[in-house]
Amino acid sequence: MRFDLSDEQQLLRSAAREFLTKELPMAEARRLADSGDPHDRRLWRAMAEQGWTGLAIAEAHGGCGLGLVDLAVLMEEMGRALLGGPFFASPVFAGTMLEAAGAYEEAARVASGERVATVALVEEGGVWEPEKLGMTSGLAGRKLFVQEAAAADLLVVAARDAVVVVERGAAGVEMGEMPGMDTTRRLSWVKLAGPAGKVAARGAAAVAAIDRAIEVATAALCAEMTGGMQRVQDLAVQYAKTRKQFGQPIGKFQAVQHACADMWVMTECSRAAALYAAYALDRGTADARFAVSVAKAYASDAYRECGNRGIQVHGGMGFTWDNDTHYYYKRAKASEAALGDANYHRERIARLTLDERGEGNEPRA
Amino acid sequence: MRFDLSDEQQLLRSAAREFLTKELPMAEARRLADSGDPHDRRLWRAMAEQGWTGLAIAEAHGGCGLGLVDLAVLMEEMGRALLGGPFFASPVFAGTMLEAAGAYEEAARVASGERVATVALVEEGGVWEPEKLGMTSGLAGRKLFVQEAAAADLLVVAARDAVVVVERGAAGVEMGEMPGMDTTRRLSWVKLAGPAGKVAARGAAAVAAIDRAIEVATAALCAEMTGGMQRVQDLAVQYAKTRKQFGQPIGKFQAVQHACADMWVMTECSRAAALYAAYALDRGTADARFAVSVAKAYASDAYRECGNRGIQVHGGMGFTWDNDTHYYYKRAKASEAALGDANYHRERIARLTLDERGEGNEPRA
Amino acid sequence: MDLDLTAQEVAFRDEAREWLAANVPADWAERRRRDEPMEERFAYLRRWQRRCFDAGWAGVHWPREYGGRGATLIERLIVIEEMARVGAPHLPGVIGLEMVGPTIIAFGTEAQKQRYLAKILSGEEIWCQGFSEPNSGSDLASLRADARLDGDHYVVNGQKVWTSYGWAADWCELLVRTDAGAASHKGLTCLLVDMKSPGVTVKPLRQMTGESEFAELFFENVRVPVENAVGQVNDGWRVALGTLMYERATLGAGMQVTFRRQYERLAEIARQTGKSGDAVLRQKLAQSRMEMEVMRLAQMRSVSRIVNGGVPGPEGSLQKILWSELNQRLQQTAMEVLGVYGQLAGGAEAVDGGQWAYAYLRARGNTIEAGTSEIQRNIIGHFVLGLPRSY
Amino acid sequence: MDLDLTAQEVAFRDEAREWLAANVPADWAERRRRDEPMEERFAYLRRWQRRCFDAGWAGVHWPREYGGRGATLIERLIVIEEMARVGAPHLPGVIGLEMVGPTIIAFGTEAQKQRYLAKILSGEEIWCQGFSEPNSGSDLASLRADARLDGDHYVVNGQKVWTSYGWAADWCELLVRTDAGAASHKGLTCLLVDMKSPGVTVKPLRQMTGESEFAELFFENVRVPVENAVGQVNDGWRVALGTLMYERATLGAGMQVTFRRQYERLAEIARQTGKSGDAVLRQKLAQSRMEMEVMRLAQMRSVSRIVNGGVPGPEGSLQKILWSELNQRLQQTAMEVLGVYGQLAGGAEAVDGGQWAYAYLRARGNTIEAGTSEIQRNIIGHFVLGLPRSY
Repeated sequence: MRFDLSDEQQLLRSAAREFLTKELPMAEARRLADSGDPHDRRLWRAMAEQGWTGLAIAEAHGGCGLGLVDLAVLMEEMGRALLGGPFFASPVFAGTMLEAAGAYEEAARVASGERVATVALVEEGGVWEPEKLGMTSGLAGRKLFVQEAAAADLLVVAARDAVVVVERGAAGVEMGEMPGMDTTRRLSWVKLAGPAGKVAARGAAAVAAIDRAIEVATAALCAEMTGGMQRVQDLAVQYAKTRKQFGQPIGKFQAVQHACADMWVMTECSRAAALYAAYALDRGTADARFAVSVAKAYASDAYRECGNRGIQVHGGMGFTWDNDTHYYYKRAKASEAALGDANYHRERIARLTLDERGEGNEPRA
Repeated sequence: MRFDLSDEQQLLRSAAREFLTKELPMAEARRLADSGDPHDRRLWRAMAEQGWTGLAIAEAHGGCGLGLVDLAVLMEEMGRALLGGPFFASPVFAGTMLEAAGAYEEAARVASGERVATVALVEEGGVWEPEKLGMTSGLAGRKLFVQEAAAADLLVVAARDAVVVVERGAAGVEMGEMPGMDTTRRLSWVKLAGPAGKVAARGAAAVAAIDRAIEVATAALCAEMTGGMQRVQDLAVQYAKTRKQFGQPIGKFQAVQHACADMWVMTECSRAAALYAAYALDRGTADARFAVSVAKAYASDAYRECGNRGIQVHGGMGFTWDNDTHYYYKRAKASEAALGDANYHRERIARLTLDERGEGNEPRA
Repeated sequence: MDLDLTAQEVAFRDEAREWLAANVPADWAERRRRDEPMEERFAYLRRWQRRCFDAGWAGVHWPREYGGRGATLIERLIVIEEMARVGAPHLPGVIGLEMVGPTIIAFGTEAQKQRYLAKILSGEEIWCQGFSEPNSGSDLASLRADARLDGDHYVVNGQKVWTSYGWAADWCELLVRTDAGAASHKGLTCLLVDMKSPGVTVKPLRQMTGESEFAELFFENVRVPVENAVGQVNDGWRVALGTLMYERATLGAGMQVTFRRQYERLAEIARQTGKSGDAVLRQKLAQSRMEMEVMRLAQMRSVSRIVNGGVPGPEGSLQKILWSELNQRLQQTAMEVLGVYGQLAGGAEAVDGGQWAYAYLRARGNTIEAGTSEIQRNIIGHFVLGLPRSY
Repeated sequence: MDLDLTAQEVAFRDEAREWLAANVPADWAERRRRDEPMEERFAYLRRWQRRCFDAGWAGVHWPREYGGRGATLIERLIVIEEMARVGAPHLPGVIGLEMVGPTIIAFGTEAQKQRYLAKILSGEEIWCQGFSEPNSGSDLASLRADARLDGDHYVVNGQKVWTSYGWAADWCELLVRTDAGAASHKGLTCLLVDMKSPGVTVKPLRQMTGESEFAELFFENVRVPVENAVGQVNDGWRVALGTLMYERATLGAGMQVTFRRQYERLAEIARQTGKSGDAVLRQKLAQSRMEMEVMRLAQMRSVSRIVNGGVPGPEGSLQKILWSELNQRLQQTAMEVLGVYGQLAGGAEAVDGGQWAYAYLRARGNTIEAGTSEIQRNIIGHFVLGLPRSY
């Protein structure tokens, strides 16, 4: 039994850490977040050259064919470095949906980084569960909270009865900004008036593809959130060691020190849960949905709470724009709301473990 | 504006504190709790002589005719001293119900302390809300969680359509123990097979009487709970000042000190809420039900949390039988569950403030 | 226990209510949501203070001889609450009205009273306070800005941070070290400093919300006349502490009304979106509503205690803890009610123009500003409960 | 990452499962709910340990040369989990099996190994540990029980508290001060003390649950042969610390399975009473279920780290925090599910014989025993995060 990274995964982590430290130092991540356009094309190409954009897409479909645990390792490093732009939207979410829907050609072009895609999923009122979607393959209506639509070449539209690929520039596609607090990933509304598109999957196959992509994206998001928590923790601990008040480093005061310890506990737990969610999806274990909900319910609360404590440990400094923590704090909120918040996933856990003798119910020893 | 005790109420408080310190020192309260019979007849007579058993019952009905704020003052002291037995069940709960139902003769005998009464309210499954009761004036079935039935002369039965007074010894009345963790007030089941009884009120009048008694008893219970919190806090603070570890009084460590500060905050808030609930019921303000739910929702969580922190501050000592805290902790649990827990009262607050423009909704300035 | 207002207080409240109904600018509700240059906003607010002042509603608690109405604490709270009830614009001279003015009244010379008080009331001169320093946040006694006597002037050097309205202020109540040899909280003096003095530099301090409510102040050889010391020289700690006590006692005053307004709006949104039928959100909303009520009651109790003979005590820490932590939970609950929409900072889809996202972020500062939650618990532990100092 | 058991581990698990299915006494489930004299209960449990021992299921992780199976950490956890899964009786010699035995194996002399180990395994001799003292709870290094050398014996005086199984033990691993002049955690020695020695008094320590799991031990001029020191003289801190590390690493092991069993039962009750339809309780139940899963995963990660080369580190504090705080929340949730019935300690109306009321009260000790939550956070802060010591 090995609940830990393989040697290759450890190499991947080191490489990612090294690359991101060099290519996306904090000052640069801040600059991108403040610039109004977090999608850095140069950085994108460099990541594509590393094979990252195709990491978890099968070799047969133009990717590297690594697993979801590898993807989680990478996402954690990206979350730590505050990488914004379309990485999550394109190879992770849209790429998975394209591949699952059998749109291999498009998946390959996303995997190579040549094209940027995004998923149009959420509808009016925040509806996003596949079975509740209103839009049909006719593609009439609005999709909301579409990530990095401005940077995307392709829209992968999740409809009630189909997965449809639409060129961003197609006639009948209109879009506009939805300014959110997290400026590392822009949000847009997309208005569709029956644009031409390629139906990648229909009916049950479409629902399955959307569902698969949601589960994978959720697990990847949890890994990314864990990386953010780690960074928030590191910043706070570092500050607690150096900032002095009343003649002591503030980290010597238990109120501060225990807040740091809480952050550590939450980060460790979130990491274990996110890694397991990725592993379970990868292996297709019976408890995979349960594992994803555990990871997202946990991370949704934990990332926000790490932010709360991280800012509090910094005192007034933590409330300034100059401090890095707020970028993570804002992303924590965006991530919390995306793909189901903690309340949503707790209810899903209840459905799996309380009502039926469900998949999360069998001891695995 | 005076959100504080009147001079008379302050005198009542001092007198109660003095009386209880002398007549019910902690060792005696513990002895009674451990004895299997917490109803001390000598103490009961002494309290009756003070006029306490008739405190809030109208002079015309044999009581002292003081208000509910006075009752709250007294209950807080009783909660602090860990007074058990039928005081809450008899003059507070049953007395109010008898008076509200127009059974003045019985109310007077309860007010004088001559007779001990208790309310039979709760039914199978924990049902207790007047509109959900199953028992009718025919008095067939079981009532559960009846407080100090063993000490009572009279059972005041809250039925769906009536308030009926039954002699404990009447034919068709059977009862048995329901051993609870709080041994300062015994619980019983009472099985009724149509015993003879006096119907004090019927129909809407009965429902109103039951309702009034529940509101008054709940407010009084919150005051009693506040007294318990105060005592738990006092014990913990005292211990934190004297117990040394690592060469320091443990209260110097922020983890311990802040736990004590939390207890203080909770006790202050609970006191304000309990006093106001009593005041609002006394004055019949439009927000009285809201005030009662605020007090009970707050106190239900706060008493338990004070207990949690109080025990934790004491470390291993707090987990021993020898330490006084556990008696309060157990009563906190019994009080939390009685007359609606925090979840119940929060839902009632939601009904009053969220759904309708209800009574809790109008600013009072 | 008697919570009714007296006939006189009712009359006073009705008067305030009537005046506010007739005078609160109709465009404020709309305008406050709009992005406008902060100077423009400030000029607008100044006009509002002037209008309040002309009608006698600025500094009602000040003694009549200094231009106030000599209002009781209750009356003062009535004004604060009535203003909050109708969502009136806030008074931009609040620091002067609530803190500096009362300090000058209590500690100032006759000449200082003549010079400063009237202009504080009218809003003609805006004040700020220079207390916190980069290395003296929670540990105020360790501050290092110093004033060296040079003839009939002090020469001030140092830096202050977290100065509310620092970017707008004409004057500053500045806490500086005048006796370097004295123990940490001795040897401090409060100076009244003209912000137009040479050597004063003001830098806006950008918060995580993107705004700059606060400023950093830099003092480089700033000359301040000796007669501008308020209170005794080297007695500045006592002068400043009185001010902070005042701050903690009144800061929460209008809040419960503001929270109530937010709650009502949130309840409305919840009803409109169907979220009010969600049992889980109902619990969280009710919890916040309960906390607001408890805060209101605890505050009435504190006020009652002060009215019945007493100055604000360390119990002010109770209010501080209640409003700051309540607001953080409330804003988180608002986010859960709004769901994915909560994060929107603007745009057509944002609820209420994005003010919920702003309120969520802004609330994060509540447990830090005006004394962190940790400091408040230290105060309660030490000064209320008598535990040993933990810091 | 690979969480599958190896073929060998699967075989081991199946063997354990099979044996347990055939051997777990059928009357235990019923019997554990019954009030019976603790001596009687204990004799029953001793028979159970003997049966396990005879079949090779006691101390599986001990080296073969000392009567164990030389099981790996994984195999050991498999046994713990399988036992918890079927709700097997616990082994009354757990202190000896999990802590004292491994300590003797690591630090003991050959003669000590010969004398003690076999009887620990079989349950013939029950052990306890005398570490905590009335004035040394969290601050273990300050302990005062002392041992004075007198010829070839130590003469021991002092008092110990919170000794699990103290009332049943034949032997005690006792931590005493042998060098009064040395710094706090130096000058301590671990002695193996026969509880039948003259001068040893045992007093049961009654907990708030009403039971006496623990005991106080009094030592008055108790003579202990010098050869009963385990490890080096004055090196007792290191010996004891190794034991405590072990405690923290294994204490949570069977717990997640036990919690799961409790959760399943609670879910069943919730379904039967209709409470499973209450959205608010669903959230709380799901939260507990999630915490159990997170604990299981965090534990697998720790175990994995130990297996892949390492001894249990301060990360054991993570497990301690998780299981203790999880259990307190779980038991509170159970109370909310049971409603007014939760408080019942017995009687016909009590759910599951009142064990939920017991579990609620018992959980309260979890954040205190085996190192308080505060101490665990100190350990994490200092040893994991490198913050200065806060105590």
